[in-house]
Amino acid sequence: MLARLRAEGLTSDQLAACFRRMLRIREFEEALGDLFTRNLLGGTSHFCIGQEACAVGVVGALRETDWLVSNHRGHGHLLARGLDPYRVMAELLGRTDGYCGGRGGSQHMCAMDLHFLGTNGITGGGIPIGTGAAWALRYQGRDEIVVVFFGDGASNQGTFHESLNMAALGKLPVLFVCENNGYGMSNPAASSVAVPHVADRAVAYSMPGQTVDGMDVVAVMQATQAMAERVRAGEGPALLELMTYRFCGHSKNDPRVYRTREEEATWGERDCLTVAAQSLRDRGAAEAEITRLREEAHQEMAAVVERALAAPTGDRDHALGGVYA
Amino acid sequence: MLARLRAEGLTSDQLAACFRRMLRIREFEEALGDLFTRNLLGGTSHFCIGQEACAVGVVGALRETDWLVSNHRGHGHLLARGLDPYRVMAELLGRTDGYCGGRGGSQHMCAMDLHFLGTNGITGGGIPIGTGAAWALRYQGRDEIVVVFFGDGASNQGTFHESLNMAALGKLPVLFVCENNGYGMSNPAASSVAVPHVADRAVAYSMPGQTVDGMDVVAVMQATQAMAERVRAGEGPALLELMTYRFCGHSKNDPRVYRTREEEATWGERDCLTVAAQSLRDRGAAEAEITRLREEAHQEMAAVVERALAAPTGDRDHALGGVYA
Amino acid sequence: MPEELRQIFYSKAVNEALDEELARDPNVALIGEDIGLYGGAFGVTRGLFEKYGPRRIQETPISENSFVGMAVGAAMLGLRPVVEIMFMDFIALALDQILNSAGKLHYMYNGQVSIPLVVRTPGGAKGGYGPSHSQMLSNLFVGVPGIKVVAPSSAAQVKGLLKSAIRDPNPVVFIENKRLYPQRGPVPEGEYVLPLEKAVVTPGEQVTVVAYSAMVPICLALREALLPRGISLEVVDLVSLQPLDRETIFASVRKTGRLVIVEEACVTGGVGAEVSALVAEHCLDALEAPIRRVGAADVPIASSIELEKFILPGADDVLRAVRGVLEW
Amino acid sequence: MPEELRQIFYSKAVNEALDEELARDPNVALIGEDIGLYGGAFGVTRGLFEKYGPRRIQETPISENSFVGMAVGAAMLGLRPVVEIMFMDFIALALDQILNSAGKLHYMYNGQVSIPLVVRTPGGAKGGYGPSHSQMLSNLFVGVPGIKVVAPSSAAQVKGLLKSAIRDPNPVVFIENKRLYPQRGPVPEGEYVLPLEKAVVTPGEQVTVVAYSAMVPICLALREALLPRGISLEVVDLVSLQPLDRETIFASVRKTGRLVIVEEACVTGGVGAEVSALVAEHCLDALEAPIRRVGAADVPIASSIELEKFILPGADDVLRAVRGVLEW
Ligand SMILES: Cc1ncc(C[n+]2csc(CCOP(=O)(O)OP(=O)(O)O)c2C)c(N)n1
Ligand SMILES: Cc1ncc(C[n+]2csc(CCOP(=O)(O)OP(=O)(O)O)c2C)c(N)n1
Ligand SMILES: [Mg+2]
Ligand SMILES: [Mg+2]
Repeated sequence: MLARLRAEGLTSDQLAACFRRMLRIREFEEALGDLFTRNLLGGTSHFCIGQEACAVGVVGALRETDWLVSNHRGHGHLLARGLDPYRVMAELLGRTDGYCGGRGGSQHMCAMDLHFLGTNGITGGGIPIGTGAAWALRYQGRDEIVVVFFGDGASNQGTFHESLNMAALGKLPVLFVCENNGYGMSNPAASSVAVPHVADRAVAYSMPGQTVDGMDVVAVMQATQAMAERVRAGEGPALLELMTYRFCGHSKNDPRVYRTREEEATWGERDCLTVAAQSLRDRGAAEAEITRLREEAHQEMAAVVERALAAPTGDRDHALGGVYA
Repeated sequence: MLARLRAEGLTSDQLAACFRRMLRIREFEEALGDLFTRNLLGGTSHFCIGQEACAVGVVGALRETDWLVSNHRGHGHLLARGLDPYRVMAELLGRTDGYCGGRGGSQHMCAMDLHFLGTNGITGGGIPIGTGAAWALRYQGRDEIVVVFFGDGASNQGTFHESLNMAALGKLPVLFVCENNGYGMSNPAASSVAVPHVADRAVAYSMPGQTVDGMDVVAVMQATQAMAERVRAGEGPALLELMTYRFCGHSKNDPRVYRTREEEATWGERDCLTVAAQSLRDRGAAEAEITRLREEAHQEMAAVVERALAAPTGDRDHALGGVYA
Repeated sequence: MPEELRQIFYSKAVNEALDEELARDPNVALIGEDIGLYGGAFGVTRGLFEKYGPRRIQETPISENSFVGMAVGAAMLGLRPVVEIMFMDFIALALDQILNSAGKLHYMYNGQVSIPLVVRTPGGAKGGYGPSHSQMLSNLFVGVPGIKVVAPSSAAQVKGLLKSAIRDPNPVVFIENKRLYPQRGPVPEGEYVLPLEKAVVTPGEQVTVVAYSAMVPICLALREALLPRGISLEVVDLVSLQPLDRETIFASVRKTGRLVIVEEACVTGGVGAEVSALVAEHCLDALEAPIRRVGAADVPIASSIELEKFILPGADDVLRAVRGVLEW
Repeated sequence: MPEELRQIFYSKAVNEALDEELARDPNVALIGEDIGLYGGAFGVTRGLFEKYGPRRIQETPISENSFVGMAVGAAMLGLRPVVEIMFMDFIALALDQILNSAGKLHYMYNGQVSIPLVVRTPGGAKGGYGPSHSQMLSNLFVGVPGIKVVAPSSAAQVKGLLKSAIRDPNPVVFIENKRLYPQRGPVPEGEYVLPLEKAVVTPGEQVTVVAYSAMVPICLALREALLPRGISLEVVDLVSLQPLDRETIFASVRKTGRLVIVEEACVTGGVGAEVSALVAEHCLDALEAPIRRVGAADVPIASSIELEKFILPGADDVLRAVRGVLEW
């Protein structure tokens, strides 16, 4: 895991580690896209291509014991937390080696040993769950915090309001992280969120709100760390909004009629991987080193896919058992 | 009905009319309390004793064709809109003469001919309904507006957030009126609303929010009229918060352990009826005139109760029919 | 109906019904998530936004309970809102407004209002969508007074029934099906409506098979497959889950004496339980074998397609149940 | 049990169970609206706030869906939250978290977590509370996999069962009853628990009467009343609505051959439908008469007490059904 960010900024090694983790996520998603195209993956999946800096920056600024709650677009969060890409991939492919034995899949994946409380298929559904986890931590007198990831679209759900209000009243140790990628499915944030920024909603709960460039992993880490410290110190919850963009469609088969290719291209220039690579170069990394990292990530994922495709799926007992504890 | 409030303030006649309407509500509630004590009224009821200026001030500032949506504490809203006290009482007593033939009762009463869209037993449940009515009005190109009444407690429901957001996005002609009586049942607003004022939440929806003295019927009328004009002009929804107090318990049998008798006494000095009576005196009304108004209201209600108690209840067909249109 | 009917997708039939009703009645308005330019998660509303614009096709933020509540309020003022809930699983978020408002207002306001509201939503599994995107939650609405529940099984049905649902003065939960969307079927050109409360019988002799939604084509195919073997199933497509077309069900059971009920919802507490209970009350003497129910196993629907197959009911399960009641 | 048991209110029995479990297990925490100083809308939690303080007795704003969701999240981290939903009608607002989270997490996370959560809520009518405050919505949870549903009918039961529900590692919807709260019954002093999934039989010969919650005392009284007339009812108090104690139900029906099912929920789509369907599948041969169901009429529950009486099931309705199956 990444070392915690120190106030003065990231070391080159730390930045390289972030870059590697972001590459892993990108390669994972692209491998998935490939599996979809080859008709080897059923159901649906929401890729986070473009949003990797959010996942890596936020999770990198936390302690390993802090808890994560994710949403439907959770592969980045899972891998940022250090879940084994093979077991994540196996889960998506419905194999017993998957973190949930293939029962959960992309939108319902959990890794309790890594303090990952689950992705969530119900938009806004994870927000109260994370708030409740924070309630439990405070109840138990623990010094961990919870981070809840959700999107701009989810900030319109009643659960957002109810949960932020209750978290604020209870001064619960939870950091709400909104990845504002400009759209909820096809709905532009400007048409679904009645304020310029989701973070503007924080005042309605007397909590600090901040909007940060989600394409810059360093900015994300720094903002997260500052807020996480505040939250951990018992000063109550906070709302962090990361401005980002998904370069892919909402889910598979999305022709993206609701936005222009120009808009995509403009954001594309600020691809978090490009930004991070440039930062590395600025710190003197050789181009060859950057290329090597990219290739390593690519090869890692090729092996992951191969292994996961060969893994077995569950039997009837696995399908029908285990409903009650 | 009350004439519309002119910018320069209320005439003495208008003020007297407000006072009369507030007296009618107070007498109605006290008559109800009496019926409960005498075991003549089943179920539960939420009195608005202390909050009459909110109902009368808001409704008095509207056009008769504007639409009202109310909550569980709706008798004041019903009577302020000019519903026949006899038929309201009959409804509470479960008689066929009631506005809903006894099917609805206190929390589910509607008078479509008077553009009263219903009280509501689900806290926060009326907020989207009123918002939808406003959607329909805008859709149909009508110049009426909708006023939705709800309490401080209801402002914590997800529907508050979802509806205000959608109303703002659509610039819908709806005025949200929060009667902040300091408590949601036993829960102090300070422990359930994470901002000092419910109106502070308006910024989260880019709409104007204003907090007004809900014990002063003139202040309520003036604020309502200003906001209603804005809403009617198509500038989008607004949130008006009226600071008030219920002098009674939440519902019957509430020993009010959650607040002090001193607090009640302090608020009692600002009873909206006392405030209004004083205004009348300030404008030269004779004490005898004020006493006469009080007595008239009392007598009116005695007659209403007597008549309603004598009215018939529905038969089996009335109970079991009419589920589908 | 003419001999050669055009074949269109179930999803297209829904689209045509919406289109025609939007054209016919200016008070019909669609409301929901991503139903505009995007055309809905399953493409069902494609083209309507371009044709009718944002006033008639109202996009919403992700706020299910409140936009259903809004539709209720709008219906009180004379609109005929057609709400889309993107996946039936999400309807749980809006249950309050459906149960405590939509279904009650006409009655509790003593007839002062009616709520001509349609809540369209695709139930059922599409394959690998997982526990929160695959449920057939028909059971939630059976036993909610004041609500009609309809679950069409074919393109022709879905078009005629949706038009009727929109014209009906009552709230209708209109259950479409993700697996049916890409199935083609013959659909007449031009205007037609179908009665909301009428089950559809494909006649047979030995066993009554009651089914709805995506299970109907499976049962009809099984009927075809068994005919050469001398077993003839009478398939009763419920169409309406509330109210149930009791007379049609009873007539069929009285004729065959054997009943299998098939649904995609969990076996326990489903529509099948209600059908079975009605038969056990009203046609007990006609039964020559125990009533068998076929449905999803009482477990969440796993994401893995391989696991999903063990959970959802299929032709094999129906066949086994049919054998069961025949061999009794 | 000793001869002379103290008689306490059903509501007090709930209170004692909560008190004892709070004292026993530091991870038990109550969460809900007005459960603190106020003691809950029906006084059930009275005194607990004074004893255990705000950490253990967590008051919430009016935010049903989210505080149920919070309880789920807290359960994942080892708390044993006991949520109060003030009236069962409001549980519709929280259905999403119960259906899509609580009931699914243990399974879909492949056993990594369990959700030891209790959602306590009073169902049923108290007299004149009206359409949004009187419903018995037991039907919503039957057929939701992963959830247990319990509906105790007496003070002794409610205490022992609530303690078991709190200790159970699964989410339990615990249906109390507003009409039962002020009823007294004998309750043993001191610690005891009762099995969650066991129906309770009061033996008889001619007719099996299956009931739950507030309908049980009514059926037991009817049993007493009919004994002198030579009619003996076997009353099966379901106790658990999910899972159903099939063996007990079946054994009783096989013994009597006649079944009447009584519930306060709407007849259509209720627990009774499931009971009936199970019997029609597994004990058809034992039935000597059609199965009769008694429940609320399929209408919203009117506010007027006089109208309410026509809608809710009462002893007369049970008697009529019993006569019906006997005279068959
Ligand atoms: C309750 C619910 N409503 C709708 C959906 C369908 N849906 C899935 S993701 C999504 C958009 C979410 O937008 P946002 O929160 O901004 O996250 P993003 O997809 O942009 O990451 C929608 C509408 C859902 N899964 N759950
Ligand atoms: C969904 C729902 N939750 C809880 C209740 C119970 N309840 C009725 S009124 C009330 C308090 C409402 O507070 P507020 O909105 O401030 O209105 P007030 O009673 O103060 O006028 C509560 C908790 C309810 N009726 N509906
Ligand atoms: Mg987004
Ligand atoms: Mg209040």
